[in-house]
Amino acid sequence: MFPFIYEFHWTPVHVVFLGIFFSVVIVILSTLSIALLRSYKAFRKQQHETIQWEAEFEDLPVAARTCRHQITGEIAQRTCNHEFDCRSCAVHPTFLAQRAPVLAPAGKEESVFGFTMPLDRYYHRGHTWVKYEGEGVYTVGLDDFGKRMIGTPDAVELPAVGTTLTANGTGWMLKKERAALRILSPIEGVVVQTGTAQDGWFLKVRGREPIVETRHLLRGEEIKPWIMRELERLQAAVSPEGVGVSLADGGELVQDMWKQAPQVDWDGVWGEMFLQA
Amino acid sequence: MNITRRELLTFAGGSILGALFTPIPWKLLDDSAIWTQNWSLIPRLPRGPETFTFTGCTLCPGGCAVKARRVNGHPVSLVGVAGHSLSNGILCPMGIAGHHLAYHPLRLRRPFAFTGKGADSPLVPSTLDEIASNLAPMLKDIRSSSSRGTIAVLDQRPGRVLSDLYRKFVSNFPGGIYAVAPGSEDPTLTTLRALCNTTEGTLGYDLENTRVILSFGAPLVDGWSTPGRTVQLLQNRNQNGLKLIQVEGVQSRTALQADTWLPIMPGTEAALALAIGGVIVRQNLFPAKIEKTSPDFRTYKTLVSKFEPEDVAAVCGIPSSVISETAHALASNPSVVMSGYDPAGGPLDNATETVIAGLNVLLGNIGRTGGISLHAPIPSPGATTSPAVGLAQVPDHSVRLLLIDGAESGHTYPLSLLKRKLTADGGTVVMLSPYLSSRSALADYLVPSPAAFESLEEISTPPGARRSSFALSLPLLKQPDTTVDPATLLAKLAGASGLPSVGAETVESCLRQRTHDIWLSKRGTLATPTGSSQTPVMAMASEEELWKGLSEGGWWVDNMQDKQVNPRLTLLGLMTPDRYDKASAPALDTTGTLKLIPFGWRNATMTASVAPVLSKLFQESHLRSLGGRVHINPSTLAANALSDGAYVKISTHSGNMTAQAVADPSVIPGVIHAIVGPSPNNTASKDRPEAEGILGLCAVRDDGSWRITEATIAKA
Amino acid sequence: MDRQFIPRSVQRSSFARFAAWILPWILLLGLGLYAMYLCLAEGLNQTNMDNRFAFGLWIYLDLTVIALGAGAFFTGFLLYILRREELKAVINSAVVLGLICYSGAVAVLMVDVGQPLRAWFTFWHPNTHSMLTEVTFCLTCYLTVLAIEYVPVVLKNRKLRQIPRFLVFEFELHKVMPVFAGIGTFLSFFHQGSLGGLYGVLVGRPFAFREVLGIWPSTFYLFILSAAAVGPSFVLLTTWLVQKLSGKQLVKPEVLRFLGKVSGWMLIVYVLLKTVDTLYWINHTAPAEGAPAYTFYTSPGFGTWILFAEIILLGLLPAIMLLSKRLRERPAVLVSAAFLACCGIVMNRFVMTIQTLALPTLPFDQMMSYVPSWQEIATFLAIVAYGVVLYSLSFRYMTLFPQERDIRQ
Amino acid sequence: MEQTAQSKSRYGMVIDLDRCTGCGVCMVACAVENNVAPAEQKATERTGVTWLRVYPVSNGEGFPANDTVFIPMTCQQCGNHTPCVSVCPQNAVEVDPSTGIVGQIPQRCLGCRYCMTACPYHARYFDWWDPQWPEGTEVLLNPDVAPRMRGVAEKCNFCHGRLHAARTKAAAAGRKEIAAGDYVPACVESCPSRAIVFGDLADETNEVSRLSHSINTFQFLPKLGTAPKIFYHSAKEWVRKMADRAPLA
Repeated sequence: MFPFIYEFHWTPVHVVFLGIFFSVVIVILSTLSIALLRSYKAFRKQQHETIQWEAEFEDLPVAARTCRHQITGEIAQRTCNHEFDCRSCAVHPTFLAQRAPVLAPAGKEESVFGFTMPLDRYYHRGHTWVKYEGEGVYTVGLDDFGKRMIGTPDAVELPAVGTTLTANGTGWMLKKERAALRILSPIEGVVVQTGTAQDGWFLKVRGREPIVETRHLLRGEEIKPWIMRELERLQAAVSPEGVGVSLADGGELVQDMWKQAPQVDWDGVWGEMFLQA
Repeated sequence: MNITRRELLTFAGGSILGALFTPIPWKLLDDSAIWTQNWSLIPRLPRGPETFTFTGCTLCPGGCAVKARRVNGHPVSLVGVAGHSLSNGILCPMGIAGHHLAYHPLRLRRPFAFTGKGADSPLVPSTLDEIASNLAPMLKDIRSSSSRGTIAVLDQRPGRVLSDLYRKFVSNFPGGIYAVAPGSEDPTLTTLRALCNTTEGTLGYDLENTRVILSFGAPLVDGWSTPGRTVQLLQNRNQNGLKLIQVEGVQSRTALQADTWLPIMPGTEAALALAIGGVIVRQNLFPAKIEKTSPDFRTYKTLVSKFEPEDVAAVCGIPSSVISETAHALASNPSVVMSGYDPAGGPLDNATETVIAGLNVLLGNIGRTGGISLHAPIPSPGATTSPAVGLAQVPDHSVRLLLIDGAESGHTYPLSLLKRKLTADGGTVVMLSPYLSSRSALADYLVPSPAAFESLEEISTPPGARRSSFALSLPLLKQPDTTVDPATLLAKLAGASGLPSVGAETVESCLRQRTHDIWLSKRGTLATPTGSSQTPVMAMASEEELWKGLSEGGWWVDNMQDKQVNPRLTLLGLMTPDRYDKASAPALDTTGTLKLIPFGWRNATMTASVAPVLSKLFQESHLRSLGGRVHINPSTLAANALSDGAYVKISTHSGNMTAQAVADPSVIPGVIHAIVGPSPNNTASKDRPEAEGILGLCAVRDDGSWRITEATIAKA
Repeated sequence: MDRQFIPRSVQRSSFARFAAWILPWILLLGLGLYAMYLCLAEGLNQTNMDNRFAFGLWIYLDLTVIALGAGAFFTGFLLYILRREELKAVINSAVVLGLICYSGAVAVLMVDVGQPLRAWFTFWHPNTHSMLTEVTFCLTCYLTVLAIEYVPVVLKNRKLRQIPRFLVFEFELHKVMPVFAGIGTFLSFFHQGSLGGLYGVLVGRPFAFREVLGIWPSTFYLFILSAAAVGPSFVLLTTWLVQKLSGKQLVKPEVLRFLGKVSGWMLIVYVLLKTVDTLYWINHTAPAEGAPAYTFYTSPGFGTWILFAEIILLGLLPAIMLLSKRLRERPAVLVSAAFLACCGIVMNRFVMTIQTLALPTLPFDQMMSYVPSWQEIATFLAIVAYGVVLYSLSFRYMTLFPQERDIRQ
Repeated sequence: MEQTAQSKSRYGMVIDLDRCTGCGVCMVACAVENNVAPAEQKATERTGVTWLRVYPVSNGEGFPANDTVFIPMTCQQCGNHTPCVSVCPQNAVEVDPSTGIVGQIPQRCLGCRYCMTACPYHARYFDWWDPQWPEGTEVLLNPDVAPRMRGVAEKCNFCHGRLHAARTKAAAAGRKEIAAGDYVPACVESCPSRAIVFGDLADETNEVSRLSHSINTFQFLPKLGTAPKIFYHSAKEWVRKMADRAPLA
């Protein structure tokens, strides 16, 4: 190709042809470089938590991505396209304007289809709850639905004190059997204290601002239809094996579904219920 | 000046960047990619000074002149010598690759003995002295009495000084035989010599002045005598007016080039010749003197009267009008009638050869311009005590010790022809040869003789030549130390048997002797290789001048006047008319028996006889058929429920073998045209050479011919 | 034992069963690799190709496989450029198929050439007039593109995605995927065309030679069309096959129907143009080169039925089957039509490569025949085995059909 | 597409098929001159390397009406749209603009064999095997022609080594043009029946140029428009008809 080597002759055709060829090569290489550069930057900026959620959300089954307003029946059908982050959703405020669900006073417990779901706190779609403890500190824990699905975890890996959490990012890890479950953090903030399963909570988090944005979390009257929906999803996820953990018919809810039906592909069920691909 | 690390790095980086804009790294890359493919399998080319040597080809008796291009002393290519008076600058395909033959994979590189006669007996390395001492008791025994068989030398190329040496050697033994191999002489001329009752001089064809050649299968354009002679004559037909009538049962290359092709049913050639003779006799087309000078003219006339063209036409498939036309063409022009000696099919039978040769007598061709001349042989010390006999004439079971010369006539013959000459115990066979060939299957001792262009040899008069000639074949290749000069072998054997010296101990000294004889005779002229100048021997100051001229590739040609031919020429010689009774009977057999006719191409009839590069013709194209294939007319194939390319089993009284059939419309129906040799690339067996093949199936008749054998074919 | 790597919520057979399935293919792959080694070490004398049949089984299969692999570019084109989001359901599978087809073809090409170490000379001394140069350039580029497209599929593996760097890279790569899809489409157009041009330019082979339109022979355009027509059919067919083999529904029936419809439209256009081209060739191009078209169909085995089979039976018929909404709704018809369309391209490529070479050119030539050697067949089977192994691994450990989780089995 | 119409010289041949006896010496001379290795044991007429190949062609009649003509077929040195040149992906085939000779650069050849499928004359050959000469024959190779390695295509180049030698000779003598007699390919030189006439077709005074225009002279596949520079001559009508016929017609 280089002139003078073994009498290679350049013609206009060469210029056109090689021009096109090298343009293609350059486009491929530069696009690849851009992707590499951007991922490097994102990684440097600690955006991988957000990105991971975005990526996982993309891969969730459609049934797991239903908009909260469809769950409550406010809208016929809507699939969330904001990774469950209603803070950036343009549609969410319009619904809020019509009817905003509110928290119940502290200590108010409610049994929803047999699950203990206190209505004094916010719930994340990944089955965690958030409760404001005052002075900018929030307690974060696994909700009753989540607890009963897993039973007693084999191991819990909590983030160290001082770790910054991202909303929808990794909250903590649960290990059960061979499954490693990522429990999504419902809010953003810095971990100030860690708890245990016995404490009933796992993390105490201090937000950057005294009041952390919680618009994306479920609350109040949204809980019941949501749990209803989750039971349906659970039923669907479990049913291929035909195991009756279905409890919406008024039966007694088991405390440890895993123990009850070990033959179920719990790994898949948990993944689906805890919103990870 | 301080150079910082940074500056150094900048400099290095800049250099690399700069170098990328020069062709150097790219060319290096290119070259190294090419280099990766130039592994040791690709030979290094020879380098060195380029020289040219004039020499002569000794692969067959044709003796074409060769100009060799040599690099660093090694010959890299051979071409004919343009302007050469005898070979006209033409080489045949074998000759053009002749310099490769010395490196043939089947080349013998040292003397060997076989441990037994069996097909599985291995080759055991031996030495010349060992062989001589092993043979000594037998040689002494033969010298004292020939009752238990005698010694014979089979010469494949008679007429050389070495031939004289062989004759001298065997004459020391009672009953010692000097035999010439089939194909080493022209069959028509040999027969004619018998009809002429002459032993003086050599017969030759005056083709240059002939107008009509009637050839009974002689391969005139494809390996007959010196190719340059006939090919050029035929190519210049529009100037010299020559007509070629080819009588052959296959449309050979010669038949394709002939003016007239007479597609004859093989085996009926005698009938055709007699019918032509009959037309000539009946219509008085012969010279009047023949009637008086030929003692058997009456007998001949009676004989040919039985061969009316109409009857013969039915037998041989040639229309009577054509027979008549041919007779007229022969009689009204200077003409020559010759027979074909196929390199593998051998001569026609004795009776047929006789009537073919006899046509020349009848036409008065002997001793006439454009006919057949008698000329003086190359000057020779004479005193040759043993007469030459054809191999067929050697009494059966008479040879106890056979010595086969290493030179090749380019022709082959069935081993059974040779085998039956040996004593009942199989005799002892010493074979001089550059290669392991199918013939070495008979040998007890193999003595490696020099390959082509490895030693000083001679080019003596080619068969059928008009004049005697002589030249030297100068070596182009270094002769391996282990090869044995034939003269040295003779000296060793003579020494071992207590004989006095038989003469020169090397071929070179023999050739010096012959040069000396020529110089003494003062005959002929020496031409430079390209014919640019000619010097009469008479004008030469010394013998050394002649030798020097010959050593530079010069060519000696005799200038003696033709000899007088014995006027009392017979037409049938010793052949009795009743031998032709069968010839008039219809030859077409419809019982399903086919005629197996072996066919060969001169010099290409044996495994080792062609250079590996000849694979281009035999293996890598359809130009020449590989040995072992049989060409059969499609109609005959179909009649036997066979198809083109099928493997067929050929059966004769001698056995059977499997061959691949080739549907070939150029072969007459009813004939199996069997190709003998070569398989240029067959190096599979280096011990006992491969089986004889087709020739092993051939029936050898009492007269030594094996041209036609009855055979049947079936799907293999 | 390999559950950790299998995507969540999908059912895959036990590892033992998977191993039992994959092992014979790996053995076949091993045999093929040995055959390839023989060809590379001993030379191409290991094949039954010869000077007259200089291209054999391999080139034929390369052309076929690349045509079938066109599903990757065409699906990508429809999804990323024309925004047919329903094709998301098969894009990963299509990419894997494309990668298998192209990498397999390139691997065989490397064995097929006499001096593979010099393959890069094409970039160094390019002859811009040669269709093969275009093919080489486009193929290398497109293979790179396919590899890049395959990276996200791999990185999304459940275990690999736990590594944040991979995850982030995958995410970013996914964002620029339309660029690659565009480049891939561009390249595919050229090399599919150039592969057609490969034979169309052979002025010395009147059977293959076609008139030049623009700067390329008509086969250039026909190959693009036929590849684009059959690519979706092949994706359809493989998806159906995987569904049958795995016993699961992997995509919604509408997706397959859509693929069939696309294939049908492309096919009908192709068949029409191919007919026009054939008629022009019969009446003008071939006779002008001194070879009346009928002479190509006089040999036994190569009669005019080939034309009928190629254009009507394996072209028009499947096109009609795919275009009729009523017929398309029936899965058996849909799959049969896709199968026929794929057979059509297999046949077309056979005619273009093998028949072209089998036909004589010199007046005294005969029809040639050629039977591939075991080394050639084994090399080809190795590519099939490689495809099955790679696809099986991808299917087991990666998410080839995102809809699989949505569809309740 | 490379055009050679404008080239200074256009070397070509006229082969008289009536003179050709099919002896095969040209094939052997060509192999010796150009260092073409003997056939590998398993090589056949379809895998062998014969830059020049003589085909026996029959008129298709039965015995004895059968007639055979021998057709020496070599690279036809196409002068127009040279099929092999345009297809080679890496310029390993080039037409020398000064001679019109189509040359092959084996060192650059990738061995894709595309040129072989492109050539309608089957004049290109592939090295299916490593070239192997019998032991010792290496010293007999022509030093002017580089042997080819396995895996590349090769073909007749009108004895390039001889052209080079003729040019060297002319240069040594201070001439710009080579003398006609100095440049004769091996097949032409060795032909016993002098059936091949070689020379510059562009030179109107040349015998080859005259013969190429003479009656009964024809080319193979002229309708392809490749303008081969090898011409054939035969007075036999069936031969000319055969050459004009489409295969299988």
